[in-house]
Amino acid sequence: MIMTEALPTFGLASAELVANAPTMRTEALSKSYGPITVLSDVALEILPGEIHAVIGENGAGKSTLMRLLSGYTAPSAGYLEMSGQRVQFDTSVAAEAAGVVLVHQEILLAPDLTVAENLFLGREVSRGFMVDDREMNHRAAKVLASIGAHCHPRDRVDDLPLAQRQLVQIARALLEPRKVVIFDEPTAVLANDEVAALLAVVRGLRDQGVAVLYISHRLDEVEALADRITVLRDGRMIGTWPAKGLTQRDMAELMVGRKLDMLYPAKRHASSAEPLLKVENLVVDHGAVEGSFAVQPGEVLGIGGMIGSGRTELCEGLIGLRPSQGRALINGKVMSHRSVAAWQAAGLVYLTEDRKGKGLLLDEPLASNLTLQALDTVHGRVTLDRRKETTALDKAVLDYDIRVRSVHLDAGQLSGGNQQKLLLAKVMLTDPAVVIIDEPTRGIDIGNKSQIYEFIDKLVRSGKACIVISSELSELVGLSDRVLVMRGGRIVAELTGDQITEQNVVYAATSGEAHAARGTHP
Amino acid sequence: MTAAIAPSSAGPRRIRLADTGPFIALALVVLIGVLINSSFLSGTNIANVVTRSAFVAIIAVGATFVISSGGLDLSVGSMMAFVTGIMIMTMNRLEPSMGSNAIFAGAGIGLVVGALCGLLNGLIVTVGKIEPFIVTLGTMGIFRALITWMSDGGSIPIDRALRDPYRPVYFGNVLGIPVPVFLTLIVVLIGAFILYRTKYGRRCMAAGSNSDVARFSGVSVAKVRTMAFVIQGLCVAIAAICYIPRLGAATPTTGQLWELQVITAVVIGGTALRGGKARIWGTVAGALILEVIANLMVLSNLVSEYLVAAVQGVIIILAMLAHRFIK
Amino acid sequence: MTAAIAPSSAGPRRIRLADTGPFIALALVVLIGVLINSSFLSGTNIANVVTRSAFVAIIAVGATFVISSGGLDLSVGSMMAFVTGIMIMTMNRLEPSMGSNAIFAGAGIGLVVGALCGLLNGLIVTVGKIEPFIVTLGTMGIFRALITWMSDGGSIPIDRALRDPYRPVYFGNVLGIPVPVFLTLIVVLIGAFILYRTKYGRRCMAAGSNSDVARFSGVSVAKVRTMAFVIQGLCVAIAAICYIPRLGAATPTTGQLWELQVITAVVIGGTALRGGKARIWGTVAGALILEVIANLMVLSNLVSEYLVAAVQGVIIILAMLAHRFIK
Amino acid sequence: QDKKVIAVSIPAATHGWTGGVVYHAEQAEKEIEAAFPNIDVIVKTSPSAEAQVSALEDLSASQKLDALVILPFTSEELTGPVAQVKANGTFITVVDRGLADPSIQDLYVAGDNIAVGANTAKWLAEKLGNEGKIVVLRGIPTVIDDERIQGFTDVIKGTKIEILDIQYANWNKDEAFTLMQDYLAKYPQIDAVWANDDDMLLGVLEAVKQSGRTEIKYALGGNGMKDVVKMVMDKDPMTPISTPYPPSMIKSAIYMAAAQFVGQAPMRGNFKLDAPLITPENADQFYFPDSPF
Ligand SMILES: Nc1ncnc2c1ncn2[C@@H]1O[C@H](COP(=O)(O)OP(=O)(O)OP(=O)(O)O)[C@@H](O)[C@H]1O
Ligand SMILES: Nc1ncnc2c1ncn2[C@@H]1O[C@H](COP(=O)(O)OP(=O)(O)OP(=O)(O)O)[C@@H](O)[C@H]1O
Ligand SMILES: [Mg+2]
Ligand SMILES: [Mg+2]
Repeated sequence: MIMTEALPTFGLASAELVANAPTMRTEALSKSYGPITVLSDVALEILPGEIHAVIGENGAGKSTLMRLLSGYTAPSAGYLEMSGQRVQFDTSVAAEAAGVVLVHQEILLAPDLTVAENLFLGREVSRGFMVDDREMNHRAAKVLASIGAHCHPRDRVDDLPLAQRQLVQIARALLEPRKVVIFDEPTAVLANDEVAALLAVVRGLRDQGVAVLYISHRLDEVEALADRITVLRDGRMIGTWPAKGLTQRDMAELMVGRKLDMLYPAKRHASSAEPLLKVENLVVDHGAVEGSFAVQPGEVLGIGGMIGSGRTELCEGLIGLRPSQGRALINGKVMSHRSVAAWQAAGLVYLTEDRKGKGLLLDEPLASNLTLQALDTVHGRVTLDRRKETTALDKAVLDYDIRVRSVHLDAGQLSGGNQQKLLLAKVMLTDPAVVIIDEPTRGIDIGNKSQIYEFIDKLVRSGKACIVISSELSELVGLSDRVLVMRGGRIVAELTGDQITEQNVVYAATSGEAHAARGTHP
Repeated sequence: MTAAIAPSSAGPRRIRLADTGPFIALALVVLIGVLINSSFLSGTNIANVVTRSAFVAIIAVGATFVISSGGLDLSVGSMMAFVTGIMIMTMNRLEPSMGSNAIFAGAGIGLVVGALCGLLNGLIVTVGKIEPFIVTLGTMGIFRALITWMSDGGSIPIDRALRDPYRPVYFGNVLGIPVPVFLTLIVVLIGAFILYRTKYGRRCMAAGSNSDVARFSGVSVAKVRTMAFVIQGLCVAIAAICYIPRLGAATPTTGQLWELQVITAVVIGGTALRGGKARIWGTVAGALILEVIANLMVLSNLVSEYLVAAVQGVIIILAMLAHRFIK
Repeated sequence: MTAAIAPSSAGPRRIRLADTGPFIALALVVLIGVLINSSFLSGTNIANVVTRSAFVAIIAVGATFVISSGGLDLSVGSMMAFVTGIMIMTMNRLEPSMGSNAIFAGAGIGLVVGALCGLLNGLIVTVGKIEPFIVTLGTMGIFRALITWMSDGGSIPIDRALRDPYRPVYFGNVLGIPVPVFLTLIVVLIGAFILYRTKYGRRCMAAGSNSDVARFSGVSVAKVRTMAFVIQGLCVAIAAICYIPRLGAATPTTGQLWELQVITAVVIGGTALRGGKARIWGTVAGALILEVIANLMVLSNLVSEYLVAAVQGVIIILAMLAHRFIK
Repeated sequence: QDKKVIAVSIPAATHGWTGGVVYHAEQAEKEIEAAFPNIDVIVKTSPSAEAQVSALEDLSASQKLDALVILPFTSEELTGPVAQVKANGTFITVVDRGLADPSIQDLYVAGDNIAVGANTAKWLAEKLGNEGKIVVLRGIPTVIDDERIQGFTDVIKGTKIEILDIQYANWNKDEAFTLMQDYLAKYPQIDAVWANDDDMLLGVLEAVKQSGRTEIKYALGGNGMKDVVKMVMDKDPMTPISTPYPPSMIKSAIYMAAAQFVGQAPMRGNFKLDAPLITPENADQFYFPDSPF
């Protein structure tokens, strides 16, 4: 049962009555992993009926804090209070019983189970001995619909694209009435309209008196949504402010602790050179997705569209990771055999959107992750050269600003954003001429975002090319010299120059018929 | 969930093509059988083969639980021998006082002992946190040694007086179906019910699919896995109950290498060894496939007796390949 | 990566406590050995035990590759018998013309055949996309049948004339070290080098750890896995080379159940069965543990001969438990 | 006074007959140690040839062996290792299967597997009037099995009896039952069955009984298992004979080896155990109800 139905109207009234008593409070909360202190002395107050945003740079400790609040990890010092009572959550289940639920930054679902089975795992509805699948599927379908997810309760999670999985996670949190709902970067892999639907859901929760904690690196979202904002920096709490007085720029500066300029790099002039990469009549997954396109040297080509429009599939098909047919040329040469390795040798690499499932080996150290795709670069005469590997890691840590307290950690122990940077570093180590980046700044903080934009800019200005798939419209618009918009597995529009606006992208992505008037598709 | 289970009323159930694999493979080997020897399809032969496959099928139902919950049990063959030994000894001891009722008492004891053996495996795996492979390899040695010791290396025959009353449990019929086949059906139906229709089944799958997720959802992975081993033990005991009347004795060779057959049946049936997926009807098909292939080896005249195992291996691999390409 | 491999110059290497497990377990069983029988520590006994463990250790090095890359090979024992058979037949055939050089020719053929057997396993697994468990269970039957057929169910003894020149390969010494131990060391060092120092090793780990990540990183998972099976085949052939002079014949029972010992050694050594982790020195410790336990069973007189397997099982489980609790 | 050590190395109890061997060896150990305090008998079982070689190494590394009684897994493979034990001055008694180099064995108590097969075949041929159709079940591919089958088929070749089929059932009752069911399904007419071991015979009989087929005149085994000897005593029409291959031969061998340490003259040479037919007339000589086999 989701909130809207579960709580009668007096929920609102009572929320207002106790508006000043925090739903949850932390006292001197700290967390260390061995000698590494990740969080210290956090005193956070969350009020009922508020959306409380927590922002901070990558690795600031946001996710760690949320895990402490929701029973996934135990604090090293300090404690929690709920409604004035000191509480201790030994497990996430205990926290959920007390009404606190966390939507993880990373996907945490059982891949072999269906959507509904995942939603109800551990709290199955049963009739007598039997689980009541009909009821569960029914309720699952309702929650899914309420957050705008298009997957079916009977779909196996493993078969779903990343964004749908994220929505399933969110649905799981909203299945029952809650006192505190924590969203850890729920929108990082969602496209615009899904984001809009989610924001509506979040506001709905607030209006019912639920305390919402919301983490996002998309400051526009934070600005639009938050009632109060808490800033974390290097594991310390800088303070809590009412959202009203804060602009996005203020937020960014509080996070980073210095002045920031948040501009996108200037657009580049389209060159008339031969295309670096040319894709003709690519047909992926037996026709589910098709497309033809080309990228010039010195160009950032954006690909926009809604979730499930087939952007990821198109690129995975191109690179040989999905069954596909069609012709592709790089530097004028036809690729006869399309495999990741062959493409890499020819100068094209693809960076996946699914860093946890397809990008990084979470149980392996940073160095072996970094060099996995470009082992040649750290190869000595006979063996892998550990020294070169260390040097490469040091350089990547500097270049990509990977915040890591020890280079001996496993990749899975990095914060989400830092994992993303590591993944970027890993792919760039292959020194590609063309790079396809699927969601380049997924979970990356505002300070580093501009760094990554500059990085892409520098790359293409040196005569290379970059294809950016992004669900963040401002990023797509700000970064790209040309934008392709996909809908239903087809490229439905090509936008250039002044045509590249958020409205046009959204328009093409949702009602492609009219695109011809606006974009000129080759 | 397989398509073979009673379809739910809630919306269309999707039948995955992949799940039909084991049945296609079964059809293929049966077809080969028909081509090779006309007596393959004779009533007696089919009845023999199906009845024989009951043991492996029943044990494999338990193995489906263990494997799908993320475990593995190599000890089933030895456990079977051990449980058989205990049951026969109990029956023989009770026969003077209880007459044929000793059979029921013995069967009851067998179920308890089977469950305890499974519990032992389960606890060492979950509480001791040791790879199931190692644990059950260890207990495989232990059970095998115990039956050897109990029988002094010889055999533990069942009392003559019990043979006749007990005989129908293997050789008899219920509604025209051989008793072991009937029992298998019941076990499979209960197994399918538990796996696909109860909370426990769900949690089994979750524990095997991603144990972290299961834990965070409040599923006690250790309990679920231990329980799967107990179910395995019960299945072994049930197989033992209908095994005894067949040859009337437990020996140190009883159930030897059955663990491999059982695991093969489960895997051929479509259950993944890494856990998280259970195809209980596929498991039954797998057990039948193995038994049919063995039967074919004897019925055909093409193969030197030395090469039987080779041809058997080739057929299993070919059947798997075939169903992959048909897909 | 284990700490035992030459430390890299780049920064401090962390020794994970967990990785010392197998060595602690080994120390424990050795300690038990000393307590049970004073002659356990005698030079000859230790030399015997260590030399004998060479076969399993060498094969287990190959298994470490297969398992860590996400595969499993149940066929090693039969493959060993088959390769041994082929080698002896080759040597016997060539002896009249080549004299003792036939040994080298035979060994060469053995390596080629071993690699081909591994290639066969690997290709069926990767190209046919069938669970390695099923494939290698199939080829296990195939190899076993082939050796039975080659030997007509009897045995294939090596030519008398070759016995003496070949003898030192098992019974001789190099620099005071028994030849099989020396060979094992070389195989392990090469194995460790490949696993920890080469591109292939990295890719192996990646393929076993998360095959999607590996694929997305341009690793050909199929090639890597196939190669691991080929390495396994080569290791089997090397083990066969130093096995022949010890027993002088191949029979249908040669190498029977070695697959279980090999996998046990690998798992005890700390390599996870689900792949992605390889502890090659741990594997060696695992092989030694198994051999020491078997040796203890012979040296001690405490246990009824029927119960040897039980005690062996108990000790393995206890050793695993002990190192878990010491941690 | 130093104890004399007699080591006994035998296969592990993996099926009925080897189980009997272990039983008799342990009996001999108990009796001899009780009777002669200056003798220490050590019985060690091994599950494979490889393990048996290891056991020999272990036994001789940890103590001086005055005598070794060995029932080798295979002749070829154990010859070298036993020769090495002998090199330390150990008295070698070999049981059942001779070594490839007979000069190593001081005392050889030989079973005659060829005779087991041949005698059964002769009897059967005579009873069937030199014609008919039979099926055969083999054991585990080892020397014993090979020799029995060889002895049997050599005799049958001289008759008009047709061997319809011959397959392995691994000396396993279950597998024999299954195999016999399949033989019955495959061949409409079978005059006799030979399972080269009594364990398998029991499975065969059960399958025949289930099938209700009446044309099968004889189902024979071999090895002298007590249950089968009992059937012979009771004049079972289908199994009127068996062939002894008594696992107790290991006990005799241990006694013979012990003899030389208790003052008697050392025994050397070959003692071949015959494989006479067990018939209802002489069956009580072969019936040991207390033996597990
Ligand atoms: N198990 C662990 N062992 C050691 N360090 C850890 C572990 N888990 C997290 N950390 C460290 O804790 C720090 C905070 O991580 P956290 O995930 O809370 O950051 P975050 O604020 O959520 O960042 P992001 O915005 O990138 O998600 C990071 O430096 C991370 O490396
Ligand atoms: N493994 C899969 N099995 C079945 N359908 C899939 C699978 N992966 C993707 N799809 C379907 O293919 C279509 C395209 O998905 P894709 O992930 O390529 O979209 P996208 O535009 O990249 O969206 P996003 O940016 O959210 O990933 C969707 O309809 C999706 O449901
Ligand atoms: Mg985070
Ligand atoms: Mg995508």
